[in-house]
Amino acid sequence: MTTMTMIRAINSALDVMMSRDPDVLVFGEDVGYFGGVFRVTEGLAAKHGPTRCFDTPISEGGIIATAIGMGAYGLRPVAEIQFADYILPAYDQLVSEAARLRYRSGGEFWSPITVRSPYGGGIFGGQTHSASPEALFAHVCGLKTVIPSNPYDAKGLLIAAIEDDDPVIFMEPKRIYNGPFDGRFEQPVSAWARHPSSEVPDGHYVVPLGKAAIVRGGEAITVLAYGTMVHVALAAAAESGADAEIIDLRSIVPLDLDTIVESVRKTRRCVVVHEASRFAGFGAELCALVQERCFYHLEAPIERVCGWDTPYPHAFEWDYFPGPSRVIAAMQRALRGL
Amino acid sequence: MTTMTMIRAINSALDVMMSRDPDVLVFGEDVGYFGGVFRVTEGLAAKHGPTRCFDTPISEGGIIATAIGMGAYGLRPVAEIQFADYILPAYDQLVSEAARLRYRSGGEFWSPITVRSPYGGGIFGGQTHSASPEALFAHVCGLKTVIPSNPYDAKGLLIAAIEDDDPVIFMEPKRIYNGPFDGRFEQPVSAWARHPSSEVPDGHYVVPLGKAAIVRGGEAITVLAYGTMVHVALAAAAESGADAEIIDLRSIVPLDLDTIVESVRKTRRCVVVHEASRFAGFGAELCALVQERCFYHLEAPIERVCGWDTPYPHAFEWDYFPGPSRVIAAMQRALRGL
Amino acid sequence: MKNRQPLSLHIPTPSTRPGDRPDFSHIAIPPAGSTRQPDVLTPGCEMRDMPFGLVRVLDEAGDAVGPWNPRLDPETLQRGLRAMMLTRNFDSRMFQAHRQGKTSFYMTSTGEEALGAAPSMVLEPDDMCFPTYRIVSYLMARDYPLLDMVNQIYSNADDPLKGRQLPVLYSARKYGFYSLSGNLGTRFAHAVGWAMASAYKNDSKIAIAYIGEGTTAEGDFHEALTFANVFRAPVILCITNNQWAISSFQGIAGGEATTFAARALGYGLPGLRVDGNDFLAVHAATQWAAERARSNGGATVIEFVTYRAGGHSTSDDPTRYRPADEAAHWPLGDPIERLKQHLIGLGEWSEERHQALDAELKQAVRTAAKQGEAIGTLGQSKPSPAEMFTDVYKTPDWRILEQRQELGY
Amino acid sequence: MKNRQPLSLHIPTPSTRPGDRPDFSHIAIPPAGSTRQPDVLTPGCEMRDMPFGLVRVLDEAGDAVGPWNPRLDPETLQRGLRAMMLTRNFDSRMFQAHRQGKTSFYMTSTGEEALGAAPSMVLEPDDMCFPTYRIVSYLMARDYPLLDMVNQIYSNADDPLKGRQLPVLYSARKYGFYSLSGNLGTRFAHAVGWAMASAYKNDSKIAIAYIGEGTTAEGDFHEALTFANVFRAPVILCITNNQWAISSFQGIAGGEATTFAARALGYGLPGLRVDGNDFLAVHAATQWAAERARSNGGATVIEFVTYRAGGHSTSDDPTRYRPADEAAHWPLGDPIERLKQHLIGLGEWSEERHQALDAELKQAVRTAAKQGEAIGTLGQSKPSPAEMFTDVYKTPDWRILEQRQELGY
Ligand SMILES: Cc1ncc(C[n+]2csc(CCOP(=O)(O)OP(=O)(O)O)c2C)c(N)n1
Ligand SMILES: Cc1ncc(C[n+]2csc(CCOP(=O)(O)OP(=O)(O)O)c2C)c(N)n1
Ligand SMILES: [Mg+2]
Ligand SMILES: [Mg+2]
Repeated sequence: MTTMTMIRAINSALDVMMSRDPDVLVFGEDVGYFGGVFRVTEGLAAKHGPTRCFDTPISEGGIIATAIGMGAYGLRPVAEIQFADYILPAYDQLVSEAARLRYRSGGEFWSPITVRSPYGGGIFGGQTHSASPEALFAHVCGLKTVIPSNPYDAKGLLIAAIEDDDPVIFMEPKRIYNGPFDGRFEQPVSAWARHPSSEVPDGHYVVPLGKAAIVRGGEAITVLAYGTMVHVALAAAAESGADAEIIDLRSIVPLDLDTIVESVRKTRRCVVVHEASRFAGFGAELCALVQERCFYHLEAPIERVCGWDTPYPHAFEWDYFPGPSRVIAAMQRALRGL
Repeated sequence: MTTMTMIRAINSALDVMMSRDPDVLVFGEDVGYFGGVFRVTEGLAAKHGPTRCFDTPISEGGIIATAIGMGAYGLRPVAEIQFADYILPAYDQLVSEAARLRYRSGGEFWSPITVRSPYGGGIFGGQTHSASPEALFAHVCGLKTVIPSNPYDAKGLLIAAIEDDDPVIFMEPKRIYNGPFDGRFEQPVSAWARHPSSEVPDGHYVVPLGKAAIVRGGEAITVLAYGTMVHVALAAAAESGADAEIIDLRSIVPLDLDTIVESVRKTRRCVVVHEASRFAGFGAELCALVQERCFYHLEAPIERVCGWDTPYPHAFEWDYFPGPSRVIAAMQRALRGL
Repeated sequence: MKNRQPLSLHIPTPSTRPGDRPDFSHIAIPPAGSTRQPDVLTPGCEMRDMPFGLVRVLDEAGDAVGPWNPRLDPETLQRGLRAMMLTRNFDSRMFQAHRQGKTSFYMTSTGEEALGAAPSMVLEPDDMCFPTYRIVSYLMARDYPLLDMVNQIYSNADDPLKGRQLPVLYSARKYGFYSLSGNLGTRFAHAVGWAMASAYKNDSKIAIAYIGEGTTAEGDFHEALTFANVFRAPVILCITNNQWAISSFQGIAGGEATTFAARALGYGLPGLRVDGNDFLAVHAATQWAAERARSNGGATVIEFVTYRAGGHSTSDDPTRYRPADEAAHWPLGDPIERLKQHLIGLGEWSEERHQALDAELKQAVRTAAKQGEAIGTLGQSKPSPAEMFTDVYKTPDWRILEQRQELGY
Repeated sequence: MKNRQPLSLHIPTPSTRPGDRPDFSHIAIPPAGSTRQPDVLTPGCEMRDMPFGLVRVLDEAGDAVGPWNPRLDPETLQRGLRAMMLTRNFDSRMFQAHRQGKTSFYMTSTGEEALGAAPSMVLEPDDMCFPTYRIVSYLMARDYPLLDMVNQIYSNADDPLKGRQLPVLYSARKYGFYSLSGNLGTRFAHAVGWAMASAYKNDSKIAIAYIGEGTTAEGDFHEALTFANVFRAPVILCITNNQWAISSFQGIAGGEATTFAARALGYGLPGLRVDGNDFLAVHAATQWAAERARSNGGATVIEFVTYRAGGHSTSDDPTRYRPADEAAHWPLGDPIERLKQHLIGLGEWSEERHQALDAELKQAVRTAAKQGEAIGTLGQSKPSPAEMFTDVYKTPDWRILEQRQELGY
């Protein structure tokens, strides 16, 4: 066990997998000698050699396309896209190729690739360094989408993703790379070291894809969250004193529907939280499923707390970011009903 | 007034706008001399000249990027993407550029472009000629998405789209280009000529974006649909005898929420229908909104009838396509409740 | 600025349209044997002339001449001829089958049969081909079972792709043939990644990829060449310039200003321009590029100059946009006819043997077609709809299980 | 296949790393004046040598020599010098402001000031520049108000972009400067579309676009060149090869095998390779390309060979990946220093005038910065959050109105 930040934990997952499996290789913009703009791949090129962790041209489409080709050959490539905002030039490759290769070839070829990318806001990155595009992946059958909220999960989920034989989008909430952040931006930054899930095994372990975690038990209301918003939801519950059950989805595809349904049937109220803009966001699917499966248990409309339906604007970081006060307000509406 | 198919009506909209406004031009793969693989642009190059309707390289990204540049210059380009499946190479241009240009430039530049594209299944096009990607556009603030279901609307909505100063994705349900199709594939194909909305004015008129149409009044249940599925929903209502109110959304962004809410508050039951695969599809947003705004009126869970969460497979056209029997089953579930 | 002259927008236009006399005078065709053959490990910067030549081996008399003559033995030539003739016979039968309503769609490769056949014979079984839909001759040269193809085209119960794909979008891993898709261009850089993987593993396998001249305009093309250059991937990147992309001529793809082989120059890669209707030239160029790749010399771009003699697909009617008799005027002739004449000239073939082989192949195709029809044509037979739900993921999640159940399978 | 040798994967590596002695011997630098100047309407196929030359005007002694000498009058040269010096002063002040916590981010263009300044003086007010984030000197040469820039960088209440953009991602339509974005490469083909629109309207306006050498690997680059070629768009497509893309050297973008100017060859376009630290060469090359475009000759690709003397951005520490003193060894020198020496050599400038101008500019920047700070730095002042909801659409729909209300504005 070592105390790790998210960055260390993700680095450790890559290191463990590169050590265990010669078919695992890591590439992307600035990930080689330099170790990545967020230092996630630091030391990997030096340790494992320049052909196992290297820089690529600035061409997200080319990165994913070559990764798919490598996957078809039999490797397990782990590609980094420097910011989730820049996945879109590769979106066609992900949707039309990675997601469908197994299906359309009748199982002859498949795409065991992992695409890591820092996502989300909270760092004054403006509209091109704050994107949360998870809904765009969730709608695409054939892709899996994983979003950890702490170092322990990050490492275990990333190992599971790399070992998975389907294409996995691994979204890293960059705002919590170096410490948990609960949306209370006026408060001093806290460190992972003080968080229990920063205790991370040094070796190989797996957190399975498709299993949510109940990070706080409660009876009065269910809050569904992932990534940074797990911490925001926890802060909102603590601050408001609401008896909230908070579920960290961990992967949105596959989705742990059982855990969600069980909780909402118990609490009868539900709030869905994400950073991405609201309209047709992943929260909509959660609402649709919850009302479908828990209709007769629900006592109030399911509330959504999300980014606004605008781009993410630089000066308005904290007006845009769905912080604890907006979650509290939503919980209160849901608890009140009507 | 002339009796027109969808194709004729769309062609007429382009012709009318090219005649009225020298800044309107039309381009895309095979749209020039040849008139488009679905013949939608037939005759336009001959009538308006080769620089006003022309073929482009096979490069959807380049088509949309140059359209954005032309829009910034002051033109009103209408770009065709040959199949909606092939919009994805241009997705980054639509999301990162067209949708945000006005916002990020503080209103200095904007993108008055229209992107036309045939979409949807029902033609044995297999997984790469049947896509319904509307959810991918709906989630992107800054884009508008329009989907007509008949010749009259198609022409009026397309004229509205071209005159609109924001980027509009204009999705054309190709299965009903030449005649309404209600999903009963065993029955003889019917012609637009027998459908009232094939009576189309020859000149300029507008169907405003953001106004849904109640295509069938009813008291017992509300069905939300667009494109081809409007006809499927009508067939399902007729066949089952259900007293269904069927709403043709016509544009999903902007969405006519008032009409939806008013109807569901009246009928207290709701079925959402689309061809796109279900998970995180646009139907999820409709469910989320309806439960949010009509929670205390609803008597049963909102049902979704959608494409399966698989690619669209060639041999299984009619197993995949959400036809009337699946809509009927969903209506019955919703009418029954529990 | 004073007195600026008005600009005008250039729209490329083909030299002829329906009703006009076909004209191919814009295509530069140097005589067979006139284009030099550099050593396979020549640096890219010393081969900048190659994209403007034309690698040709068969001269007007049908003799093999010049430095690119691959000196193939008659048996190899006969195998190549057979693969091309089989392709043409199969195409014509399946085109008919579509017209008879037996399937939804078909695409022929008439006139382009050399482009898959020769490389298929150059590459090894464990190399990988990343084809376009017009490279079926690659499979034909490897004796892929015709019945499997027919079943795929009919999407019937025995379709190896389980009813999921449009006709002709084959996948045949065991034959070194990567999964096709309807999206143009998206697999071109897969080949580069696959080749990089071979190099990464210190294996010796190489890849070959194809793209239509029209599709070179996609960003995917550039990404593939960029990665191929930067990482010196052992891959052969082929542009099949058949003059047309559905209804748009090669000028719309950028062919007015330079050759497609010249695209290689921007990446420091060798760019060969090759007579695509000359089986020997196609073979020799592929062999050269394969040797370069296998010697760690990296990628080669090849433009095959050819002509799409048929319509784009069964959905197309080319007489709407080009002279009906254009194919007959194509200056590089027919690849089957040219190889046949060459073999006859060598004394290794005859009209009689040709006709006998043609009849044999027609019969083989007929048999396969009939067998496929016995299993069923589109709509008459299909795999179980349960197959709609498998292979989306390796292991289905609850969504897929529920939906499958809802459909009743 | 028997005895196939194992392949290996090539990973490009820069010649030097931190601790090593800087080495630029891989960069071919012919003497000033040695590269020919073709007539502006020369067909692309007759200029295939140009990407391998280097357009240089200022020789080692600071004299203007050779066919590309634009023979500018001293006043023009002084204006250019001023724009470059203003840029450098502004950069250094704003870099400091970031270090003092006044904003979230900043990017300098130190060493690359000629690339915007000279073209800005060549192009007309109604032409349009599609810049990268390192082309601020284009605005500086047009006297864009410094205070507006400072306000944008601080995202304060007077920010012309209403608090929406990262620092330096300006938009300045009235100055012929298109809206920037953080997404690399996506505007390159907008310039082509804009230029096509001008040609379509039979106007006479042209466009200039910039892209980093690293970003040429994006598909957008290829799409832009393809459309520019096919439709002969009146546009100048500039590649700023400053040797680095964050931490990756130009070899990772494809610069090992050939020049970036050579990319033009694949499209039949002229490709000029130009000394980017030579104001006169940059001016002359831009002038040549502008004349070609205005004469309906279509697009030109220009590679400006330069060096990113500073870090990539305020988030970067270049000593982690390149020798700390690499900038000092850059063989093409400093553009400000070189133009200054040239002017002094002409007798039109002096150390004293230089220092006086520098002091004046420093003061102007200081004044603007202070004024901006008085309005407020990031977080201390901002536009009304209501601005978050405007301009998403021309007219907001109910979602935006409701959300704005929910936030209380
Ligand atoms: C991404 C994408 N865009 C458009 C199409 C529609 N389309 C199918 S084939 C074709 C023409 C391709 O021409 P070319 O690349 O020259 O290949 P050829 O058919 O001549 O072999 C087009 C435009 C497609 N399938 N995929
Ligand atoms: C599409 C996209 N991918 C990646 C990035 C991250 N990024 C920002 S700048 C940069 C390097 C750009 O290098 P180059 O094009 O050479 O321009 P330079 O900074 O040297 O002027 C990268 C990778 C981005 N902003 N956009
Ligand atoms: Mg072609
Ligand atoms: Mg650079």
